[in-house]
Amino acid sequence: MSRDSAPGFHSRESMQRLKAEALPSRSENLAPPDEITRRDALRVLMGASSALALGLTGCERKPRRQIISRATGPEWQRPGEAVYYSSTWTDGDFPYGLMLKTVDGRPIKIEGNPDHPVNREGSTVGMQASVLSLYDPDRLRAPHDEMGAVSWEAVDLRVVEGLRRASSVVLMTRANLGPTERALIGQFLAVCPGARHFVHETVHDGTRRSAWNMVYGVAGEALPRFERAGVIVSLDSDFLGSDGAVLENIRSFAKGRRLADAGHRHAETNRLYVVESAMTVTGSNADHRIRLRPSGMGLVVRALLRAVDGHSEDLAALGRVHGIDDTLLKALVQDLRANTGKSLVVAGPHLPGAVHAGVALLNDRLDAPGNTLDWNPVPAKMPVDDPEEVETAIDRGVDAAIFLDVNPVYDWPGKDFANLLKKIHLSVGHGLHRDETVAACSLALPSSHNLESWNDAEPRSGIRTICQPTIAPLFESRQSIESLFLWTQALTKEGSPIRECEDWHDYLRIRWGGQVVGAESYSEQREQRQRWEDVLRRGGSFEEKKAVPLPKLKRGAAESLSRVELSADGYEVTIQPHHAVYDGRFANNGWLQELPDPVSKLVWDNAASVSPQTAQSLEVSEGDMIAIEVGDGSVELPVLVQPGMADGVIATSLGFGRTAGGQILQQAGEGNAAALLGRQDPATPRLATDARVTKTGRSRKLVRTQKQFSMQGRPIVLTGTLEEYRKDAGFVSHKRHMPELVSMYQPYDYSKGHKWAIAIDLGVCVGCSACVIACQAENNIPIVGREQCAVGREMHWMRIDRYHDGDSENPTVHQQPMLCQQCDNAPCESVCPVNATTHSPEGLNEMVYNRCVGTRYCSNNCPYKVRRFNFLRYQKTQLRDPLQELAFNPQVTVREMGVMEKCTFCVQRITAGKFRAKNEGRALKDSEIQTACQQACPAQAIVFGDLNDPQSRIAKLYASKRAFFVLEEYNVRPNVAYLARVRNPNPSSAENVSGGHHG
Amino acid sequence: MFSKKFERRIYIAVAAVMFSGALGVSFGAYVLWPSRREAGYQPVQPIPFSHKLHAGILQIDCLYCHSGAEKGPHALVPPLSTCMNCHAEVQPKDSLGNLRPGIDTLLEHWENKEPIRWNKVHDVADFVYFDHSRHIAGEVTCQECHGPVERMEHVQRTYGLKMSWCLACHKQRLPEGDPAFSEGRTTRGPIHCTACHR
Amino acid sequence: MTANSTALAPASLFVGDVTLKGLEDDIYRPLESFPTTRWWLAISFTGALASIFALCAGITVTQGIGTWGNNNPVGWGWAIVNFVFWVGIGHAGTLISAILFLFRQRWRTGIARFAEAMTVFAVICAMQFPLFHTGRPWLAMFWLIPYPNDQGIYQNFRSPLEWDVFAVSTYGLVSLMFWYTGLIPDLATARDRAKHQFRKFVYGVLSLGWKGSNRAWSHYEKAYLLFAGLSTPLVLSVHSIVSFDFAVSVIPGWHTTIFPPYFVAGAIFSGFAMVATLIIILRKMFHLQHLITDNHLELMNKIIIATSLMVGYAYAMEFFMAWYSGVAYERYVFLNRALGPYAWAYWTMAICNVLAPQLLWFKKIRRTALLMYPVVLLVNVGMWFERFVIVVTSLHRDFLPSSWDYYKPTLVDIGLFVGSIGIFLTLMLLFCRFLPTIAATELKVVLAESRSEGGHRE
Amino acid sequence: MSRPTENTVGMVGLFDDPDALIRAAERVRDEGFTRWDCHTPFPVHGLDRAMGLKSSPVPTLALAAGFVGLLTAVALTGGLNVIDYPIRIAGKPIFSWQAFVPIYFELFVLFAALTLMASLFLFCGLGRWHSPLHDSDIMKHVTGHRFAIVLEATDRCYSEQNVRALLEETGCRDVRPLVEFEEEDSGIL
Repeated sequence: MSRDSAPGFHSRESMQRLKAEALPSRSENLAPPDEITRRDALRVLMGASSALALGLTGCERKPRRQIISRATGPEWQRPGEAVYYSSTWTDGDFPYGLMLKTVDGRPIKIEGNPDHPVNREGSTVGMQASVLSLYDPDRLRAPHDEMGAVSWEAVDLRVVEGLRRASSVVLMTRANLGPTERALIGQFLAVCPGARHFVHETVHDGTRRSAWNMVYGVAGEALPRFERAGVIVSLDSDFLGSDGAVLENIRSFAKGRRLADAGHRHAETNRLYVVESAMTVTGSNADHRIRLRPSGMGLVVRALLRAVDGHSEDLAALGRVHGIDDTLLKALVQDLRANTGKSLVVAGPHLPGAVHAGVALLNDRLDAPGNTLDWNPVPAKMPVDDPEEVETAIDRGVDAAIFLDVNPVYDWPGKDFANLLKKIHLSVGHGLHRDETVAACSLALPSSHNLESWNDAEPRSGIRTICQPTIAPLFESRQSIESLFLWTQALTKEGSPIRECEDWHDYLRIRWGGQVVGAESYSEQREQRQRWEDVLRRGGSFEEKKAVPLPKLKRGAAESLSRVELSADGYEVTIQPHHAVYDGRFANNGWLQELPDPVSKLVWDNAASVSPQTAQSLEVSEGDMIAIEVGDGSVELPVLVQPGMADGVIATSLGFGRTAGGQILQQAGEGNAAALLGRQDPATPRLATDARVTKTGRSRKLVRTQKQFSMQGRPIVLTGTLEEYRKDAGFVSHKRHMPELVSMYQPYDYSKGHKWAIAIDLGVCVGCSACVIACQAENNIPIVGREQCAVGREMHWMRIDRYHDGDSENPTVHQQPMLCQQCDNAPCESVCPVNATTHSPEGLNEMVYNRCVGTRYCSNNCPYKVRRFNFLRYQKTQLRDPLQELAFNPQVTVREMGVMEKCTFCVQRITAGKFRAKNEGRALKDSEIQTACQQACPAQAIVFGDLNDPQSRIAKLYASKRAFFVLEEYNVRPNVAYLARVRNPNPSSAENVSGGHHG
Repeated sequence: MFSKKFERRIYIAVAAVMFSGALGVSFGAYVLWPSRREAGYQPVQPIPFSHKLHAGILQIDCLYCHSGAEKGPHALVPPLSTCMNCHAEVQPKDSLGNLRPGIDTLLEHWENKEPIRWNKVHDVADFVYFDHSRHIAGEVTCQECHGPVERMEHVQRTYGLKMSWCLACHKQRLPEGDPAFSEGRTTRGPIHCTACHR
Repeated sequence: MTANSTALAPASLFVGDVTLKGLEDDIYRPLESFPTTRWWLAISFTGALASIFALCAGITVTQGIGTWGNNNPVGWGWAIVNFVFWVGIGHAGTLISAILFLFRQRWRTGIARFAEAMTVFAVICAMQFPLFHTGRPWLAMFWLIPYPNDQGIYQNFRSPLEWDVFAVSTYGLVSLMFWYTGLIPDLATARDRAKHQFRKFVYGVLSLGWKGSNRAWSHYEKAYLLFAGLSTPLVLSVHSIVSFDFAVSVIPGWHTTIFPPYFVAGAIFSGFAMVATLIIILRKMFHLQHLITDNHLELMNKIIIATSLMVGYAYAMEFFMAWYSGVAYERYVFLNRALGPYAWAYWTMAICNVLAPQLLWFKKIRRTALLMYPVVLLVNVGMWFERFVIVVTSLHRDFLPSSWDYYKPTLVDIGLFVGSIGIFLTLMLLFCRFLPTIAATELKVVLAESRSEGGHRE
Repeated sequence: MSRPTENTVGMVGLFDDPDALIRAAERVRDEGFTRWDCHTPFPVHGLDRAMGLKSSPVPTLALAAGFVGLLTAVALTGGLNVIDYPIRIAGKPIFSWQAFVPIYFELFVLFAALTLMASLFLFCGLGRWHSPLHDSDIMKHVTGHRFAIVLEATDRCYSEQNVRALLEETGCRDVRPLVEFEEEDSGIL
């Protein structure tokens, strides 16, 4: 039963046991939460709010409660105790592995599955926020037809009848489909002769995939191996933000950046050159960043290609045309040549095929294949179909159309899809919400959520994961693929194997070999069952396979493709998925809407990001609306002035301008960038190079959670270059003046017991913000809405501070996760009149919500401004439905109006970990307790631990010479150490900017 | 106008106000004092379960039924299946040969697989994160907080379970050389805030 | 003889021929006549203003501090500005009474009673704000006070807010007792002057049976002197402690050792300005120019100039210390005050508090009620802005630029401030109508002295 | 209503001039009267000595009360923050007396001031409304602008003729008997 485990996973033993007891079937043990759990969920400060003098509770005793004892309790589940399940995230752009924490039968927190080779424990913001969508009260709750609610039986009857009669059927799905789903669709197409399957997705790398297809001759995708690369060149590829398997990219990129003090004289890190049009997360982490319009990317590739071969004259031309400093380019070329076999070039999926062909040639020339580039023959996403094909099919006449969790009415990159829908006799919309498409269909069918569903995925060869439900459907919903399964079953002749399957779950299980029809001997059955349970426990099967080598490059095809020129005669527009709401599918998720954009810190809104110079030439300032026209599509968006943008480029996100599907999205910004998709060239749908831009005269106030991006010359984020680091690992001491720290008082002795601390390696933190949402999910942090954000009252306990430095047009970016520093001499503590914030003997700055009267003095006196105040009844406003209470972590008090709150280092996890170790009579192991932010961080930049354990990771990081504390000179003795970022600019480049300022 | 009588009236009035005020405050404080109010709570339960019989006379270990107490925060009221471990066999009848009322109800619930709704006797505010397992491990007897349950026919709350009451025990100083000293703790229980609140 | 000593001579504190009887009649006239229509109009107006306070406080308590403009870096806004403003005003009364009493400044008698009343009312207004500014006032009103409870947890006596609880409530109570002690003989006079039985009864009860017995006077005078002696350090301590709310913190612009004396000087400054603002109206309305003379005004104006210079010195010294400390955060805060987004508030403050009072160097202006009136009004405004500048500009841009933000008040904020002015003025109007606004008994002593002085001169 | 009875309980001499009062007081003091008093609209300088009054115990009481307040503050802060529930705050010592000084000071002042107020009740006859002075119009003169000396009939040296003569001797032109109207007592209320 025991198996290998990555070191340092939270409650390894108990989880193994719990995973082993994963749900045998959907019907058992998945009862909706009963009243015990409801009460447990509601750790609201009710008592305190009514407790007046003497702690009285008015005239009545406090409400009496009941204990409900079940007839038979499941032995493996004790009330209030967490049970973990492995699953897969099928909702997002990549099927990452999930580890779901459930309490009393309700999922409350999502982590990455540590066994999953792609994402490990890391998680994205979307994954973290998925649990909120599960309990979204705006979900479609029952099947509806044109007249109103109907039963599933009636729906099935009507659909099957419709499909039987139909001569032409359109089935539209997302691209991210598991192998079993694909198999079922195959069966459906087989039994429904007139049916065609279309894959619709606005965020896809179709352009790049077809280019690869042409130059490599095989379908599949190239897998960059950043951890093996010494020099990385990104051409408009936001591989740390939105391009590819981001969690894997961040982890492997961080691997190449991590430094240990031992041997600092010969320390090596990778070097990242980013040539990009918009300011992205990747660009924020660049060692050298070149601003360039997307239309220039082809030139750059070709120039680099020639320069690597020794013909550097094109570089100078590039400098002339695009104003790029060619000394930097020359240094880059030198770097690439010196690092042959250790360098890697990647290009963004929105760029035209010519760039990808050029990149393939360049990588080939740099000996990347096999070294820094592998091949994945089974991409997680199916290729997307040409929208025109769909339009033609519908124009020709379609009798029935089935839309499974897609929203073409909202984001169709072509004709008005609502009009197309009207031509279809029977349209079936299956979705989580009554979104634009579902609302326009004749049948509106509620989909089950990811966490209520059975599914599987195969994102890489050798990695097959399972998605299992952790709660019975909260509503009368059905998994969309299950609907398709039932309809396929009904259309299939008696006696075929699919008829034998009880349901979709059964179908899936059989395909996984968990149950062979017509079971054989008892031992065989047991073995099958064992195997299936093993899959459920682990979350899939992860075979160690040798990497698939890159197919041989067809040079001729690549060279001819790479020579295709891109015209550019206007503003250039790039359209990217939103960092949080993605393509709009998560638009009704408050956590995601309120998550500050990692680059602009914008919340609740979409914007047209432009460079300061472009803004000047357009005569607009932040918030002014501009109309962007590409071909026959146009959108109106507020301007956001973003330093680092290439001049003449407008960057915007998908996912806004949703009109139906919930109440949260009504607050969000308008302006649906999907209207611009593919308007110039359907081959590069997310790129336009001839956009027209006009000022409209209207304006909309953009809400940003950070307004100042200048560090004001203060020593807040300290950085150095690799050269400085090699000379002196303790270079931070030269970066600022540190007075001798004297105190009137004898400090407390923290040498006994535990002393908790966090270290954050700024060298590997990319600023993805997964920690922010993880913290929100773990600690019951409310959203406050757009209006409250606008007055500066966002509640995030953890934020990513961002500072710009150097060239104001192309700044160097410094990012710093900022959370409560748990100061030993905490200024907040001494000013609280009621002892609501105090210090624990383990070095934690404690905040007792039920004692807090809300003077806000602590927040004023906090030098880091990490305390958050409940100015209004945020929880109440957020809780439109008691259902949402189920998302609460019962281990954390829900704060009421008038109460201060802040990061506690996840004290509930600390307590739980300590108690577990004590109950088991052993010492606490290092890394046994992880904070939520640490667990979510794909770069493993955050380390929590006990400083009194000299062997712990945290103690070693604290001993690092790169460690510094923010505002250390104030002698508040923080317990969050930051490890200075070591940038690795090319020493031979002119633009050798070192960050960090003195005085 | 300001006669002696007037003066006397004022004195009496002032004295009366002060006296009744003092009386009111002290009486109010006495009556409303939370631990006093909370103590003695004894709700009627759906089954007249006798702890005196089970825990006292039959000497069934507390943890036999309240099995969660050792393992986690909640002590747990057992599921009916635990009752049925014995009561599948033990079904006392009265002189007329009818099942005793409590047993009757138990069997009825068991037949219908219907949960029983017990009235919670010992309850603390939601922002108190009490953990049974740590107290059991710390050799706090059940009776220290729950009173002599084994002598109670029907369970009632002996103590108010208010913070000052908790602290009274937590604050007890440990003798020098106690193992807890190596953890930096000098009192019987932790007295910092996040020990119970978070 | 210098002008000053002339001004301080008892005889100079009256205009014209004032007799004991006439003086008493003049002081008690408002109490003994039916309120004028003007008074009724005035009190209905201020009462309406006061009800705005109740409304806005109700909104705040039920809906939360979110109805105010406070946000994350700026945890304290108008409420604390108003608190410090009112406490500051509340200092003039006790100061005039106590300190001037100890220094045997005879001219205090003309304005002391009025100033003391102002103190009590201003402290009442001030006390509203710390309570309503808490997120959960229904708990704060209990949990800030140490009393036996069942929670086992008490107050943190290291917190300046807890010091405030003690300081402001002590100050309020002591000021009230001091004021009332002074009132007792005057209330007895009112009782004995009363024609109507009911009036006689009310004043009789309020004067607690005062009979002017010399055995009582003997203790009374000692007690009064001691009240003055206690109030003097108290008045200094209270505003020092209020300034500790800021000085004890770590926030640049707050963490300054100059704050206690600077706040005390500011409090005296604003207090005198407010006394002047109101007493000029009072003496006009109740025809008391011969008792509250231009001499009184001039002396107050001199104190206003003096304290204005002190405050101005503090402003300059803050800048100097910020520069001299070499701490970048400190330097930034002060540059930001003068040049940042709140520069308008800073310069309003500087002009009102430092420049405007310089006009009072001119004797003509000092002695002419109409000319000095705009100056003292501006000082009131300026001192409010001083607190605004201290509270808001320090908070809105502190250490980490990432958390910087801008603060704007809401209608509720404004309503609470306007409402508190309403409460203050309502109480003031009631006071003018029902209690002797000038310490008649003490003035009689001064009059007697001036007579004997005059007698000597003749 | 019961009929009031009229009793003469003393003799009052009214003066227009405080100096005359002082002279009269000196006489009365020297005559050995004990149950007598002067009533003035404002404190008259020199009258205390003229009446032979001892210096007031009020300052001593107030000082003592101030120290009680100080001790209370020490006990309050120390008892609650140090002994009862020592909580670590901001790295400051548990007994951070420096931070408690404002409380010490405030309670010192508060206790002293409350004692002052209480001593006014105790020593100045506050809260004793009833007086025969009210029954005639003597009090009206006294709180206005005249000065009175009152000799009580219960004094050992008192006899109506004696006293009247004595007062007139000191130059008092307005000597009146002090009359008390006594309503018949009927029960406590």
